[in-house]
Amino acid sequence: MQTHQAKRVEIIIEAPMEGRLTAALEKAGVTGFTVLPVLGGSGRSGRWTRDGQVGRAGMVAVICLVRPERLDGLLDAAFAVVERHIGVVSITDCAVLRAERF
Amino acid sequence: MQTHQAKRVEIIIEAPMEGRLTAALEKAGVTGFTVLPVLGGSGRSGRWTRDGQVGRAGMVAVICLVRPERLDGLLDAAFAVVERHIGVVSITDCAVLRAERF
Amino acid sequence: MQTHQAKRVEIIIEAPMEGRLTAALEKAGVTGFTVLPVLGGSGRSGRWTRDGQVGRAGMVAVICLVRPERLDGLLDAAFAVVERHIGVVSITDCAVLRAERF
Amino acid sequence: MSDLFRLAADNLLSLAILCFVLGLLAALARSELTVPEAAAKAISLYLLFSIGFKGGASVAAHGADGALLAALAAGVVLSFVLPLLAFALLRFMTRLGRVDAAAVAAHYGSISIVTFVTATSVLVDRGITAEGYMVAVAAAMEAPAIVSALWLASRGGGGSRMDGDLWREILLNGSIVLLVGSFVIGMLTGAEGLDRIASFIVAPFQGVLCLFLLDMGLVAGRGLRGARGVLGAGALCFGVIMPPIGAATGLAAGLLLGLSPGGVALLMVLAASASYIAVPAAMRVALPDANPSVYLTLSLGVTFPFNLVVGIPLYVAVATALAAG
Amino acid sequence: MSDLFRLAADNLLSLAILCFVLGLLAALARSELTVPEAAAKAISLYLLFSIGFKGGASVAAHGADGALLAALAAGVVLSFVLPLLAFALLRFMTRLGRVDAAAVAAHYGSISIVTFVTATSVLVDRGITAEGYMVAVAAAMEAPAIVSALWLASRGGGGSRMDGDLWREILLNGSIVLLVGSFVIGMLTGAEGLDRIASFIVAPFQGVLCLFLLDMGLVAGRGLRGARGVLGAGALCFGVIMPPIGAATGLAAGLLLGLSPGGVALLMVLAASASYIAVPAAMRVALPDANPSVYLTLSLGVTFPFNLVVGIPLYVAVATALAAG
Amino acid sequence: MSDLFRLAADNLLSLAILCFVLGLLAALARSELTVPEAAAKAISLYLLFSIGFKGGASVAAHGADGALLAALAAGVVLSFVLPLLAFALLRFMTRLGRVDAAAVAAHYGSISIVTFVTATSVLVDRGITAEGYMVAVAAAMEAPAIVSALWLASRGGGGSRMDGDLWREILLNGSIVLLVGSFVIGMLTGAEGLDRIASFIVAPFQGVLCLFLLDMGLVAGRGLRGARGVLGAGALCFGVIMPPIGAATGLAAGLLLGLSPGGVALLMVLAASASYIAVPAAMRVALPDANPSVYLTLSLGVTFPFNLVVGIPLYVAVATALAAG
Ligand SMILES: Nc1ncnc2c1ncn2[C@@H]1O[C@H](COP(=O)(O)O)[C@@H](O)[C@H]1O
Ligand SMILES: Nc1ncnc2c1ncn2[C@@H]1O[C@H](COP(=O)(O)O)[C@@H](O)[C@H]1O
Ligand SMILES: Nc1ncnc2c1ncn2[C@@H]1O[C@H](COP(=O)(O)O)[C@@H](O)[C@H]1O
Ligand code: NA
Ligand code: NA
Ligand code: NA
Repeated sequence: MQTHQAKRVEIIIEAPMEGRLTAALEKAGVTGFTVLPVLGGSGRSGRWTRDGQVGRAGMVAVICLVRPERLDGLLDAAFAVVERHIGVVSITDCAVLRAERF
Repeated sequence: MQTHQAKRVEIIIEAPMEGRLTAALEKAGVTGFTVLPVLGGSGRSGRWTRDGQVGRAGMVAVICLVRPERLDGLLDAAFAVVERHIGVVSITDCAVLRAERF
Repeated sequence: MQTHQAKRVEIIIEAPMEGRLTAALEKAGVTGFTVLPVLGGSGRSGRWTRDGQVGRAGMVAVICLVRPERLDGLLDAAFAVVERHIGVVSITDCAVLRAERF
Repeated sequence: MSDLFRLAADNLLSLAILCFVLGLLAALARSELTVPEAAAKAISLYLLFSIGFKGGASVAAHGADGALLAALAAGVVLSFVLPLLAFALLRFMTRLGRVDAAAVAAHYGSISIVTFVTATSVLVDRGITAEGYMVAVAAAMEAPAIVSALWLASRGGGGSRMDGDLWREILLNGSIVLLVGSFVIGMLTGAEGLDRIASFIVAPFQGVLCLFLLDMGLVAGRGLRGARGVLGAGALCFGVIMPPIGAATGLAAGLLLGLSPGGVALLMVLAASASYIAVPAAMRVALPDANPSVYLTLSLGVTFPFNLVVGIPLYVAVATALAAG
Repeated sequence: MSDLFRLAADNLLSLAILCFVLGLLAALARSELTVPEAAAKAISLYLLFSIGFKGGASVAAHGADGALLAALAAGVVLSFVLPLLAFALLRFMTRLGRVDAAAVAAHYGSISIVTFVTATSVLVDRGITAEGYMVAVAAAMEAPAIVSALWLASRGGGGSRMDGDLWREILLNGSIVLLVGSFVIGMLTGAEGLDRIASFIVAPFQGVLCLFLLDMGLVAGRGLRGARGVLGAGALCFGVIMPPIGAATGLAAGLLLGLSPGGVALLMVLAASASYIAVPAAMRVALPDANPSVYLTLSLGVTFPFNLVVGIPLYVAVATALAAG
Repeated sequence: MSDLFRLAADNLLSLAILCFVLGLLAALARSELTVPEAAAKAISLYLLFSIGFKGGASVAAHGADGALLAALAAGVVLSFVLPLLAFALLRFMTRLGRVDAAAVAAHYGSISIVTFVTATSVLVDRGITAEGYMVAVAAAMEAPAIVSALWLASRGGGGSRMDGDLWREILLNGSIVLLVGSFVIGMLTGAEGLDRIASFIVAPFQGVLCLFLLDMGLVAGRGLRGARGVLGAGALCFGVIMPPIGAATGLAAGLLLGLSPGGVALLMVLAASASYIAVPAAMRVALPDANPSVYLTLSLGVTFPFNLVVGIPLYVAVATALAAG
């Protein structure tokens, strides 16, 4: 099956920043992303869990598949939002089917 | 620790197709997969979110770890299901512990 | 944008073992991890789904981003916990922003 | 002040509409007010269980015999036929292609259980009784429309995928199973059963319905925001013209069957309403090339509010006028 | 028609059974009807809080003194001893290995809170009173069985992992904490407290229980579908023979304690029922080599329905016959 | 025995406190008892809808005219001013930096809706009436404090990010929209509307509140466990000194406005309470450098329990003494 090189960027970020992050991604020309729920985690700001919370507490994971040439624009956009916020960004090489979608 | 090469395939697909996709995977000899919930996302068919939905709306992420030699069978099976549906497929190189499981 | 090599370890494990796994990770010097919910899956112990369950049934996905030199310690710690339990471990090469966090 | 305002609110329907409108406005204003998915699903399970059970208990009390079967048959026929009507209208009024038109048609042949539940509550509120088995008719009308629509799509080579799995999914979809199941339980346990759980399924019912309509407003509003420009003027027109047409067929069938005024009103509501849960899922599987924005926006964003605000009072008024008890 | 049907439904139990059966059939027919996990958990929290509180309030009203302690002690002893009995039976009747048999035995020594809740509702329904502190006995019986079972497993070198964390998890598991906590709150606030929240924890209780049993049926049905062939004939037999044996020990203990007929019935139910929430989680941690399909299928797919349909009416009948108030 | 215990429980507040304490203890003992996120959110939606609706219906019944506007204005002023007071105190009593102090100050200028809801229930329980529009005042007090706090932070170059999106998020946050929306619906539909859904929003209200307080205890306890050592003695002191100071300003305002004793008590509660839902989310966006452990622990782990146990009875006592009806 024909596959194409791409990058998988995974951004774990505070839920209240989700809207700003995805807006920035769209502005940077990212055509698609997927948001996964996060149950809990641990990092420099300590341990947390989603159970029983009411507000827009917690974090979400935003996954973007992009063509390699779009990566830098995406990272700049994401970084500008994430910079001062709790969260992590990781980038993996991947292959995708149907490259015309990215 | 002894690790083994494998492929991690991530398929993001409409929830109503989940059963058909996993059935096709099983038919293609895929011995295991994991289904993650998806909160929302954006793509060619626009933005969506799971909040407040009632039906089997939305999407799920299906993750399969397979031996490299099984990849093509898996992709063929997945593609046959995904082809006409909303969704994306990405493949990453990975290493796994306990290769006998895959 | 400046990125740094790292490893992304994804451990899918039974929910009742989550606390033990994360405790072991912390002991092994892992400074951060993220826990994602899992809806269902299939493996050697058969098919399962989270729907309608009440207890701490089901599985979770624990994701750790670590510096490459920490990987072995992490895998040893994780393996000791996962060994006799239902679950899978995969490792991917990745790049991260803000390496000082890992 | 209060007197003037209260004019708007002389009945349950106003309350229901206000809750829907609150949700709609909140979503259109991009408030982050949301109902968790699990809560919305739980509420819909509650509504289905409750309405099914009460229908069954009412049949146990008043009997049903042949009338039940006749009404079921009428419902099935309506559900088969309405998509043909809708499809013809759509091809005439809009620029939708065959597949999209067939998908939309499936929604209008099938039914919206929330519209039905709201209408039931409005009847209770006004003291109008209806046949308890109308809930079984509702269940019977969910699926046949899908068959008609897939036939319409396939005539143009639309390549619908109708396999055994899909049949099972459609016929055993959650709402049909729960409606029919609780209807049967209600029939088996009758008034005694109802008594035992009335403080759960009767007393809080209208309040729960209001919260659910709030969520429907939120979902509809978010859908409308995302789908701006998806519907042309023709499609919008269809969304408000098809319900009264459907209601007219329901009226005819109801009068033929000799239903009570309440029963006629409910059959009109069923025929007039458009599915937004079961059929969309079936369409994603069977007609993946149809654009979901079109049918969801029409069903949830146009026809549902139309039926809530204009339709239900209209259908009830017509039914009570014509079907003299 | 309705008369004939209604014979089946002269009591709450029929209603409860019907709801369970609906879920079971839906799952076996592979309907996609599901209750969201969060909703199922919320309902179980509600049931635990309600049953605990009502038990405590009843103790506040009628007093408890030494009888409470004696009943607690009896419950703990039963929970310790029943796994030994179950283990012996399992090794005799089935081909299960030591570890699997120990894991199953743990479930039968512990209790199923839903079976208990259903039995309580049945007693209320029939106007039979029971000691309020039976809910505390239920909490006390959750954990000891696990200790016995781990001892059984370790005798064969099964290498169970019993660390401090596991102790804490077992003793402070959600249902024990909530049951005991709300029991204490009920005891402290008494009838006045109960009055204040009765329209929440008393009035809708039976209806909520019915919905929960529907979910239990769905989960049990999906489990049975996935576990076809996991249980041999011997294990199936065990699943229906062990409950009456357990009930007999509960009967003996109840008569010795001089409990009321209702209390005896509840102690029988506790001894007869098998855990399907707390113990499975503990077994996954402590006996990872035991096959979860075996114990879950037995507990939820065989013994739970057996107790619901046959057990509860049997135990109540025996208890009221022998424990003349 | 029961007599002695029941002394503790002569009112609803004791019941509410006991539920909170149960959750707190369970979390501190690291029990795995948890309320699913979706259930907690659904309960909070219920409480907001219910309290808003009842407030609106009460205004429809008793009228409001100018008094409503005056109270709204007073609330807005309090919400703007209280953060300045809190900020000064924090800089004096603690070693918190400007940004952290400003973030904490925002929480104390804003309000905690659960504290308000509990106080309302306590008033109902004691038969003390209050102005229905106090719920609108509660909504009006949510946001202004954020503005003051961002101004305080920016004076030191804290670089807060106050953009249009943030404005919308703050002003249209879920709880404001639902409170105001259901208040308006309650006003429009009046007593008739309330009647229709009273068995949903009135009868079970106190029980649902108890379950929610259990969850609050769990969340607070987990927060305290994770935040050990985050708060110095000064901050802890602030957490119990600020509420009475806030209450005093609320008292003054309430007396000036000529509110009923119940209304004065509620305004005191609003001024004394600290936000733990809306403001934390806003702070994460606007003041990302502020440490969330500090403000969440203070608000939810210190001030909320203080108000529940000491504050509410104190404020009600003072209000009924001074605001002779
Ligand atoms: N090394 C890591 N691997 C995976 N997730 C992480 C890691 N570090 C932080 N996170 C996630 O990011 C959140 C915030 O991290 P921090 O800003 O370090 O507190 C944590 O709660 C985790 O969910
Ligand atoms: N580039 C992408 N990266 C990650 N997820 C994507 C991407 N494109 C699409 N998706 C996901 O797939 C769904 C359907 O995509 P589409 O068919 O393009 O509308 C979206 O709602 C996203 O959840
Ligand atoms: N090859 C695989 N790829 C992805 N997930 C897997 C795989 N094998 C097992 N899993 C996950 O791990 C769980 C337990 O696997 P097992 O121990 O093989 O039953 C399954 O239910 C899946 O969620
Ligand atoms: Na219709
Ligand atoms: Na037992
Ligand atoms: Na305040």
